[in-house]
Amino acid sequence: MAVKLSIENLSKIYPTGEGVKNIDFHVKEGELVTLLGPSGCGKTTVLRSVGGFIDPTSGAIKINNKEVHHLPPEKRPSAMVFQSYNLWPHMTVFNNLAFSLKLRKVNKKEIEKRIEEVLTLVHLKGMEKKYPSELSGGQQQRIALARALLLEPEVLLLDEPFSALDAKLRHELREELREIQSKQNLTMLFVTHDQEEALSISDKIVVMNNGNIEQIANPQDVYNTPASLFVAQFIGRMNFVKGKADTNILQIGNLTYPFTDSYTGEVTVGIRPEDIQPVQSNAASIEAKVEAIMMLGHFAEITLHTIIGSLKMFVDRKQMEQIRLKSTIAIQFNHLQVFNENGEVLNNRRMEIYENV
Amino acid sequence: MAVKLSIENLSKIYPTGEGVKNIDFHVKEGELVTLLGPSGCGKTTVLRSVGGFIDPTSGAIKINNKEVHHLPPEKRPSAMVFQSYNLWPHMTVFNNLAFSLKLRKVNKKEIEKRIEEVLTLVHLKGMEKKYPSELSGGQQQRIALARALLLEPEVLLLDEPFSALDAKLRHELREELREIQSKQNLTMLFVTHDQEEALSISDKIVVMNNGNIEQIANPQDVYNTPASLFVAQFIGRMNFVKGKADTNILQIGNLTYPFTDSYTGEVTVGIRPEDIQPVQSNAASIEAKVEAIMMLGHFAEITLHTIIGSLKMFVDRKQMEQIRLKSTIAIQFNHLQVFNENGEVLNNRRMEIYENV
Amino acid sequence: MWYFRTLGERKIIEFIFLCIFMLFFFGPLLNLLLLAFAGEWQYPDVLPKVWSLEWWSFVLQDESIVKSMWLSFLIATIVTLISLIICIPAAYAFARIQFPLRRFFLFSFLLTNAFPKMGLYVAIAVLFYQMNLMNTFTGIILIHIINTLMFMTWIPSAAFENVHKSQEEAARDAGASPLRVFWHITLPMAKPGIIVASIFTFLSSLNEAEGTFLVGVPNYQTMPVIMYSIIADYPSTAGAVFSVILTLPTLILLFAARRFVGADAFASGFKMK
Amino acid sequence: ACSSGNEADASGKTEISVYSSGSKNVEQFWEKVIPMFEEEHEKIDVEFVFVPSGTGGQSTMDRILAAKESGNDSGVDIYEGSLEDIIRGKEEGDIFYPLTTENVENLGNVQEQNLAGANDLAVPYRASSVVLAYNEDKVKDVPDTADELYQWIKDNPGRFAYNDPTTGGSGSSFVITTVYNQLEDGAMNIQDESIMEEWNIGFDLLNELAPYMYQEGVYPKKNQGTIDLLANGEVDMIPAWSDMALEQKNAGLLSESIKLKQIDPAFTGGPSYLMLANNGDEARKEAAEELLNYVLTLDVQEIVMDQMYGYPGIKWELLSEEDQEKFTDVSGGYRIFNGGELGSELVQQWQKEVAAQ
Amino acid sequence: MNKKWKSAILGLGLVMPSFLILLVLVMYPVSSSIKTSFTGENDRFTLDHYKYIFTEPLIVDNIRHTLIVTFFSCLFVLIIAYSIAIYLRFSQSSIAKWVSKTYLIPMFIPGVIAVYGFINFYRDNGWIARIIGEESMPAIIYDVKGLIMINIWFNIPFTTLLLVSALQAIPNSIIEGAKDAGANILQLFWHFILPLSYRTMLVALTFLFMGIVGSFTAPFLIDRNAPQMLGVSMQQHFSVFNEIEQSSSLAVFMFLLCSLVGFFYIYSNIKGSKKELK
Ligand SMILES: Nc1ncnc2c1ncn2[C@@H]1O[C@H](COP(=O)(O)OP(=O)(O)OP(=O)(O)O)[C@@H](O)[C@H]1O
Ligand SMILES: Nc1ncnc2c1ncn2[C@@H]1O[C@H](COP(=O)(O)OP(=O)(O)OP(=O)(O)O)[C@@H](O)[C@H]1O
Ligand SMILES: [Mg+2]
Ligand SMILES: [Mg+2]
Repeated sequence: MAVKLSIENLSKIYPTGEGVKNIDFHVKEGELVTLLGPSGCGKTTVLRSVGGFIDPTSGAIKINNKEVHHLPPEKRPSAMVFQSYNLWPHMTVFNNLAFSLKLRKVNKKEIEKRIEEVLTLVHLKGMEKKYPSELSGGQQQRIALARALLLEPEVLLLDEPFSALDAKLRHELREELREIQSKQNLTMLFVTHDQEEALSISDKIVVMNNGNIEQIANPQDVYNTPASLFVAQFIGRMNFVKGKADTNILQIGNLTYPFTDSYTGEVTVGIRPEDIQPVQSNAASIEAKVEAIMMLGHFAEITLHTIIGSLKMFVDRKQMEQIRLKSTIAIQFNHLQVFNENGEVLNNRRMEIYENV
Repeated sequence: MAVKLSIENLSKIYPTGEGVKNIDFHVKEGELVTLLGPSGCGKTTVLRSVGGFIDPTSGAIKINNKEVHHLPPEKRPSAMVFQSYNLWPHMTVFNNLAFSLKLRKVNKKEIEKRIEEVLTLVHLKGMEKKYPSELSGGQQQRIALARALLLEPEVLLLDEPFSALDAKLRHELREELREIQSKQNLTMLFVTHDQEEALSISDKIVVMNNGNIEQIANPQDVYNTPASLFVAQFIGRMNFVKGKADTNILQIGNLTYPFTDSYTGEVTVGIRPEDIQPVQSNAASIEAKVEAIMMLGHFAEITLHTIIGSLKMFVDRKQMEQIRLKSTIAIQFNHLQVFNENGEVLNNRRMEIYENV
Repeated sequence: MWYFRTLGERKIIEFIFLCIFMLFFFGPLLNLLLLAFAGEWQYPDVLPKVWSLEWWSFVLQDESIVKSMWLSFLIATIVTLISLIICIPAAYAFARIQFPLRRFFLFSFLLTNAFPKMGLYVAIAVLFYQMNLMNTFTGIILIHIINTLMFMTWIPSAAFENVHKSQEEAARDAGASPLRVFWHITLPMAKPGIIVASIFTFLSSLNEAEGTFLVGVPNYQTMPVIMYSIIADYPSTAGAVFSVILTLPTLILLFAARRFVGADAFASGFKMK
Repeated sequence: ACSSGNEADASGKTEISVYSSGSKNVEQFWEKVIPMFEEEHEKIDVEFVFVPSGTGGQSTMDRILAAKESGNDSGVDIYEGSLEDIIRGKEEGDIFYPLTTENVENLGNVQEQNLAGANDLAVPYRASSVVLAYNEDKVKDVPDTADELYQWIKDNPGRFAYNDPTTGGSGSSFVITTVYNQLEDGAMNIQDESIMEEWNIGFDLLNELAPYMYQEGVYPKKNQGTIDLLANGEVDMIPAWSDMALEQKNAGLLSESIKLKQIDPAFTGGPSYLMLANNGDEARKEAAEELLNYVLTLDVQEIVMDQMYGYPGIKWELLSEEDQEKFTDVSGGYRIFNGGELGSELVQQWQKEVAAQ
Repeated sequence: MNKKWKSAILGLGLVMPSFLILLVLVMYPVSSSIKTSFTGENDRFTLDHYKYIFTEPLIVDNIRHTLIVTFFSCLFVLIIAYSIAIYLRFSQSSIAKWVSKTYLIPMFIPGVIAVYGFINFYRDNGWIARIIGEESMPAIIYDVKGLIMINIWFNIPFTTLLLVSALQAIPNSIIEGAKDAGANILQLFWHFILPLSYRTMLVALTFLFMGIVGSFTAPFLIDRNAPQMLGVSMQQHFSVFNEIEQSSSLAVFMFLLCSLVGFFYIYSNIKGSKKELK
């Protein structure tokens, strides 16, 4: 697939000194790339630079291999969907959609046809005459998406488009977006601070922190082999315990594990809640007291008290029924991820420790 | 445990004809009861009636067995935490907290001591001098909670207190609330439309729909044995397929299951995504094509296309790695829940069908 | 029981307050209305003894009065249009553009209210003599515009500010140039605020008397100017007829524009950033 | 562009303009006289400009003065003004043409006493005076002299009112006569400021009378203000302009029971003057002189009497018996206050000593 | 940098037309008025006119009178407007709807007419007196009472309008939270409503003050002859006594008073208090 959008060494420094530095990634045709990171990390800054609403301090933005960063927004082959206040409240849905077509002097018949098509696509046929204020939040975002689609953009930019909606609607629209994207083979750059959203819809995730890129990878890799402590913390739930590394041995409390890195010293060990497993007590297991059980639908989160600290464990419904509050159980760890004091990942892959048990 | 709050046959009909009818439940001392239901079902109406901000049309509200529904809010032994705009923006955190104490003429020393205590409880010591606008959303809600706690209410009322916060913060505060509640042995009535939230923090859930109570039960029972199609739909994810019941036989597509109800006719069968399992093809399994894989962290949602319709299946990370997009797999159902055409549950318990496979 | 009793009491108190409110605010106006139709109403009669339309026909037959009504409306329309043209760009600049001394310019409009009107008019009259603007149409328009500058800049400015940036950006994205965005998006969305300001401008021009008196007399006699001399020269009945005639258009305009004259559009104009 | 000079146009007509101010009756007067004049003088077109009474009366004078200063044509040919205007015009710019029997023949018919103040710069074409207006039904012992009047005021507290002398002539006439009644006969013609020292006797009297005035010392604004009080029965006696009172009586605005009377020594009164502004245009000057001459004809003078209820400008003996009869009530004559600037000094002192009492 | 310059020039360019009008028609006359007030005989600089207005008992009285009338008018207007605004904000009754529909009307009545109607209504044997009997009628017209009343009449709508919108911006949960905490009505007003709307109140007060201090028509027709409001006194000095310099210095003095109040307004506006709602 051809590269549609490439962002090369982009920097934008605000007068306050904040901003983004040396951002470098690309989006291929038909790909959905997500910018993920905590609030203030610079996601919007990157996205708006692509859209043309911010002048970057340095670097280049290319769409279809052509530089666009000197063009005003109206001349760029990109379209943007905002978090909110997307629609023009003084125009009906039809006119909201027709605006850009009219500017491009598309004829009336054609406009009507295209609008009907796109409304079908977003499941909102028959809403042409309504005003934005008469639509629900979810419907408004769908129309905003439709409006952006009508621009036939080379790259579709979305800045936390669903974050103002409630959980149920967010899930729904997320799926719909994915569907439309694959139907139309759209190229998208999507901004979110919600890791679940990013994991669920992206082809590729760009994890940002503090104006820098921390990792670029597909969702599974970001989840399974986070490139840094920050990524591990930010994406998915993870228990962190202190450990010690010494000549190929990893020590956590009184447990020892083989370790393929030559690093020596204090380490932080990350354990995902689903990688903790209740087992029959054995040499590789530790004792844990069940402090709390939080039912979360099809699985439950169990809070455990152990000698290496408080841990969260995910169990499914069947297992949950066997765990009693305040009882003591034995657990073992299926995966460990080890980080040094600077938050860098050791081994650059997670330790699979099934085999060693 | 003694009953702290009891709501007896409460009705509130607005001039528009909407409202709540015959609401009847109680909250025991130290219990956290959640009112759960879709938007507009009347949760807030019930809660505000307890707080004294709404005059109910009929019925009684008793706290500690004393009728309170003729008292103005300031005279009721309850305290309320709102969804947002909780804090008084013109007062510092200290003054926000001190206000009610000052009204009760607590002396200065004592005020300072109590505020320090409560701030420690909500992990915000040292924020006394800040103004609400200088706090993050999560911090604001913590202060709001602290303020309510200082009132030493018999019943603490919370109206979707976390819904304006983002997912991560919501999880965090949820746990904190639970912690504080058990520490202080608080009695709480909590309103939410987020089923996950309700499942995770409640001792008891009151599921409401359309101004009526649909089910009152603990979270596990609500999830496992929903009292109606509505509850099943609203809580947790569930696949619904058409089926036919006939003399102790349940027919779904070309699959048949034994059925302990004498009901005959069309039924709706609910299957939770986690109750669908990929298996080796066998007599009780059906074929399914993998349409989409959505990674959601420690588990994945698989969209399947089968002859009985489109189904969602949850699998854990290990299983996910073995499932390929567009491949065809065999699945079986571990649990079924059967509802008649009126949405009433048949058998009044879910069909366990492990055994039959 | 207790509840209903207090409800009743509160209703009664509310009703009494409403009566006082109505009496205070509309008693004098109602009195004028009665006077306008009174034929004979001598002290101490509580209501007119004889009703009559005598003064109405007197007033409506007087050509100069009818002419003054036209003049007033013409002036008000022109003043509104001109101040729209002059002030809207400034309002937009205040709302959207960062430029040096922005605050100074913004607050300088307060000056039109801070200096006593009479004193200002007198000083302006001296200026107008020098510029040969005395007793000219231009002079009147200018003196009316002074009164509207503040409303016309502040209220639309707040309205522009309330247009969300992303709505403008979405239009840029759709391919519209900045000027188009302003015309098709920003301006229509700020319309309610602009309409409120226009109504106020129109009405204040329609009701302006003192300044018009100073620079427009003798050739340009607007309704309120005539009203002054009517009050000076005629008995209350005639004055009342004039009052009714003069108030009517204002009230009609008010009710026609009711929809727009929301408290918010107006009030937000006075909270500056 | 400055105001259009009233050039003779192609048809050979000369256009002149008359600027007048005052009450409605003055306007009506001119609207009647001008067409009559134009009929007789086909070569002359008269533009009539009326300035209603109020704060704007000053403006025409200012305009002529300003035009003179800048060397422009003021556009004003004939200006109807007061004694003060004549003096001001003379002092500040010599803006009026001298008028004698040579250029205005009929000046010979004018009452001598009126000519005194004109300084050969104006035509005193009509006059009016302040008289006592009272309600016949209430006032039985009508005062004949000033002293009786003062006594009556004291005997009938709250039943007399004169208007604020800064706002209208009838009030200032009362003040002036009251002050000057205490001085020797010729004092009204003294323009020397030294006489101000002798005013105090008069002001003492005014102050003595103040508590017996309407509302213990309220002086309504404007001439009409006191007439309204009289009409409404709030007082029984006032000083009023003869023409105003007569006109309103005639229109039925003042009831039949209101009577007028001149006392002895009389209130002040005076002529209204027409001035000829110097615009340096000979043709217009001549045309204007023509009009001034016309105003003093018997025809016009009758209109003055019948419609304006004013005193004629020409000698009484030139009038018909019948006309002389009409004015017997009030023709006790009047005095002319010739103090110039002292007039405004007097009202200023009134403001300080009487109003502020 | 280039962009900054561009926006500066564009901004100034857009503001210029209206600002030029302001400059020529307001600032220039104001400054010439100020100059006049310092000009003595032979165009010499002098402070005499100010000495005059601060020593002449008449004017000093007038100043005191003006300040008193302004103070009480503002006070009453604020109290009444606050009550109405609170009522409109918190009551859902049909009476409240009526009030909210009508309270703006006085703002649209031309001043002369209102005064005229007022005089006819309250005069010694006006309508009220006819209804309640002349004996029980207090003196209202030609009295300070009447002046304050008409000031209230004129200014309530605008003030209420501003306050209503300020109160509407206070979320219900703030009020309810306070009630929950045990605050009674008075405490509610004092600790919540007032602090949360005082900035708007300041705005209203600024315009109230400016309007009342410089008013002319109402005090001219309704107030007693002395002491006078400064607006009337200024007009009198100008057109009756022909003392242009004195009237200019009066105007400048009133301007300074208004500037003082206007300064507080601008200051509080710029300060952008921390306590503002987010
Ligand atoms: N116009 C601006 N002027 C100065 N600093 C800015 C400006 N816009 C953003 N910043 C700063 O730049 C940084 C990045 O901002 P940006 O809006 O890109 O973050 P974000 O990742 O989109 O955050 P969020 O998730 O909250 O939207 C932040 O620290 C922000 O404070
Ligand atoms: N003041 C009111 N007047 C008229 N109808 C009202 C009023 N308040 C609520 N309702 C109606 O009563 C019903 C219940 O409202 P309520 O606010 O209790 O719902 P809710 O369950 O809290 O919803 P949400 O989750 O959206 O907060 C709704 O249909 C609503 O429209
Ligand atoms: Mg952002
Ligand atoms: Mg609710």
